[in-house]
Amino acid sequence: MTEGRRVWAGLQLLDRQLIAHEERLAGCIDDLELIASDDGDQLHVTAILSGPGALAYRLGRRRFGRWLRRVHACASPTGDRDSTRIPFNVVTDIGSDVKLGLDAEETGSASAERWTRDHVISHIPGSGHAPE
Amino acid sequence: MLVIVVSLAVLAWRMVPHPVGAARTYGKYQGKAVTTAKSALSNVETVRLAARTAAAGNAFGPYTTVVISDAEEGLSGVQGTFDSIQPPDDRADALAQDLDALLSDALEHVREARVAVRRGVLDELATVAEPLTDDAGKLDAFKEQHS
Amino acid sequence: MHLSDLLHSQVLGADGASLGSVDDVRLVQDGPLLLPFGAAFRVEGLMVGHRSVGTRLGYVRRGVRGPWLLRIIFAALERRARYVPWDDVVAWDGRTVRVGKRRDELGVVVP
Amino acid sequence: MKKMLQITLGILTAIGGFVDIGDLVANAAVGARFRLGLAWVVLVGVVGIIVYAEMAGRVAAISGRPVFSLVRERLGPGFGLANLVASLFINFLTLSAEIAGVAIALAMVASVHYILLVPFTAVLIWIVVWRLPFERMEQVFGLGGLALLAFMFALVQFGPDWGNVIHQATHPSIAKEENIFTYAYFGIALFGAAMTPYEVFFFSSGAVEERWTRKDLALNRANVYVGFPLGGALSLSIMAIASLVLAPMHIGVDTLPQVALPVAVVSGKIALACAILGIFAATFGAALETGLSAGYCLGQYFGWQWGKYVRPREAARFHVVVIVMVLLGVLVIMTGVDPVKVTEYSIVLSAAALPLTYFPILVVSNDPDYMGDKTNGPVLNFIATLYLGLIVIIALATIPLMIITKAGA
Repeated sequence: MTEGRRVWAGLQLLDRQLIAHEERLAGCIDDLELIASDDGDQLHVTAILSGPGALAYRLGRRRFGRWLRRVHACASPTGDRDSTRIPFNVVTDIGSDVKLGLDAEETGSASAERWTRDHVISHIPGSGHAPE
Repeated sequence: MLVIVVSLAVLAWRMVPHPVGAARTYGKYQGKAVTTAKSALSNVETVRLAARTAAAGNAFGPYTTVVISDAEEGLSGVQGTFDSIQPPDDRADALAQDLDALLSDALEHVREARVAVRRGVLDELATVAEPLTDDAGKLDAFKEQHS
Repeated sequence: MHLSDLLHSQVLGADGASLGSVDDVRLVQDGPLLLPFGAAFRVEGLMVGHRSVGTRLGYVRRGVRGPWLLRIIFAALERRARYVPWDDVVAWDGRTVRVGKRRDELGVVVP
Repeated sequence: MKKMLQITLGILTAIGGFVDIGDLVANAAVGARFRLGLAWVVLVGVVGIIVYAEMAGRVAAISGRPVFSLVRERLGPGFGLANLVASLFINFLTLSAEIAGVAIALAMVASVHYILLVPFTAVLIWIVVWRLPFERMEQVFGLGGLALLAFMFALVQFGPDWGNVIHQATHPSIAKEENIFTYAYFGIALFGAAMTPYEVFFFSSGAVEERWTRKDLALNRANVYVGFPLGGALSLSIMAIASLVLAPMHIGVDTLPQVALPVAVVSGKIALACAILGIFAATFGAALETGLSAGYCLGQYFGWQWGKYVRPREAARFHVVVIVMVLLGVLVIMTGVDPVKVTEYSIVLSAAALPLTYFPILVVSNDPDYMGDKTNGPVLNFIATLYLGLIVIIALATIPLMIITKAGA
């Protein structure tokens, strides 16, 4: 990764599509985690936050966001209110989308996807057949 | 967002069938009568055209049936809506009777055409639908006279 | 801390006057190593203005080319914003960013 | 050679896929009511969809980003979400209308009331979404839609005085019993029918499904520059034949079967059968497109795995969304709402919602970050800006007009 390169977080990172192994779409960058350096006067981006929890937190300042957060809190099948934290070091490329060096299973909105798959889709015949 | 809320409201309002608001003056009532005659005419003419086409062997039964029964539904709907409007005065009353007579005749003849096409006797359809020519003429005259 | 906390924070100048809110955050990749990714992104500065659709388009920051009319309008909006180098930030409590300079001492946003 | 074949196929698909229940109803109704007084609007709409779809297709091919990812990236999650809700709602109306259209098309040959056919229709739609590969799906129904050429055939066979037709179309005038508001309202309906957002969601998502790259830009141009205008010509012939056969008899188009009546009158059984087949294919294809578009929009906003290029179990939420949407559509139609009304609302609101998705695409297609050297040229940008102005004005005018004209009543 090119050292010293500059990006505008809002413009080039936030809301971008995450791509996991095998070109799987794996949620969006809903927020970024900032950690202060030891001396406390610098902020570093240490992780990508992805998933309904993070999106709800970000929209939380608006009425709708609070609503979304409540919905997510009760609707969240696995009961996890919090979003997935993806350590920044697994990022392999930043372009019009952001590529990650891990499986879609391990990322942001995976839990809801898994739940839908296991409880709904996989019960329908043909769900495992390749379309082509 | 606002657009959606408003349009939702408009939509809900328009999609549920509701009687046309009462007409307070003769003029208003006459206006509604003309609109009614217009859409009635449209349905009658549809049936005539469909009947002629089917009789000429240019359309098959199922299609003709659908077109004609749609028109029948439309026509009775139009009549129902018109009857639901209170005539404001005696003149309007007379007007209502004239138009209602026309509508009832038309509906009767459309029904006959529908029965014929359901029986599948497409070649007779032209003769069965013949009276509709007269109905169409009258509706058209009514429309012209009152607008 | 979340980036979105910073993004929505109010910004006060040295004279206590409001400069608006944080519209975007500029990152530079020169932080501690996060292998295999590389150096971490560090907050280098803030784009401070009055949140508007324009701030999401990047006519100035990313040199979006056209169309002419939109470029005129949104570049103008973007230039109303000020750029605050992180070194000029005195404090950030998660809601308010205090800057050690006044508006007129701050530059405009550059690519 | 293979490339040529692919491009030809693409064009044919675009022609057939261009027309949906909105175009069928709007063009026939307007033709019967205003003759060719609004034909020019179809041209304006077709140019609009060309500009919009070309940009969306190019962005998808170059950056791999479909419409709704861009909506969120450029407008932010808040406004993007409002946008998502609006688009889903309109998309849902369109889907319902298309489902009704398919059922009605079947009813025209089965002589069963269409309501009874709606559930069956929905199952068919779902099976295709579930099983048929994307490209096959697009081709089957696109090519099937070509049967609508029966309308063009009937028009030619009718042999109107073309000079007069051209004159009518080029000298629009408002009939005495109409007023400027209804004229404008139906103008918007026609425009919305030609320039429907879901067509672009589907087009750009389809480009991603088919893994377009910069090598496919030629295909993109062919579809858009050749396919869409021919689709527009098809719409115009539906309008023209209605204006020639129905308008003189004071017949207004209130139902889908009436749309095909002129074809039967002029060209007989076979042509009628083709027209009905065409209506079936066009509405079925559009039902698939709108159903999938719902999944595309949601999936792209939230970043879910979406699309038919993976196994259903690998895009679980996407498929659930499609299923739920189709079921809701069935419910709406089963309540017995007038499908033609639903269609009219869907296209009018489509026109109203256009700026929401058009604007981000216009900006991104100028953004070197996404597009590299394939950003818009100055001419395209000029036209695209004019259209931005136009659709904003339309968006502002729609709701007031809807209320003034009692939705064109």
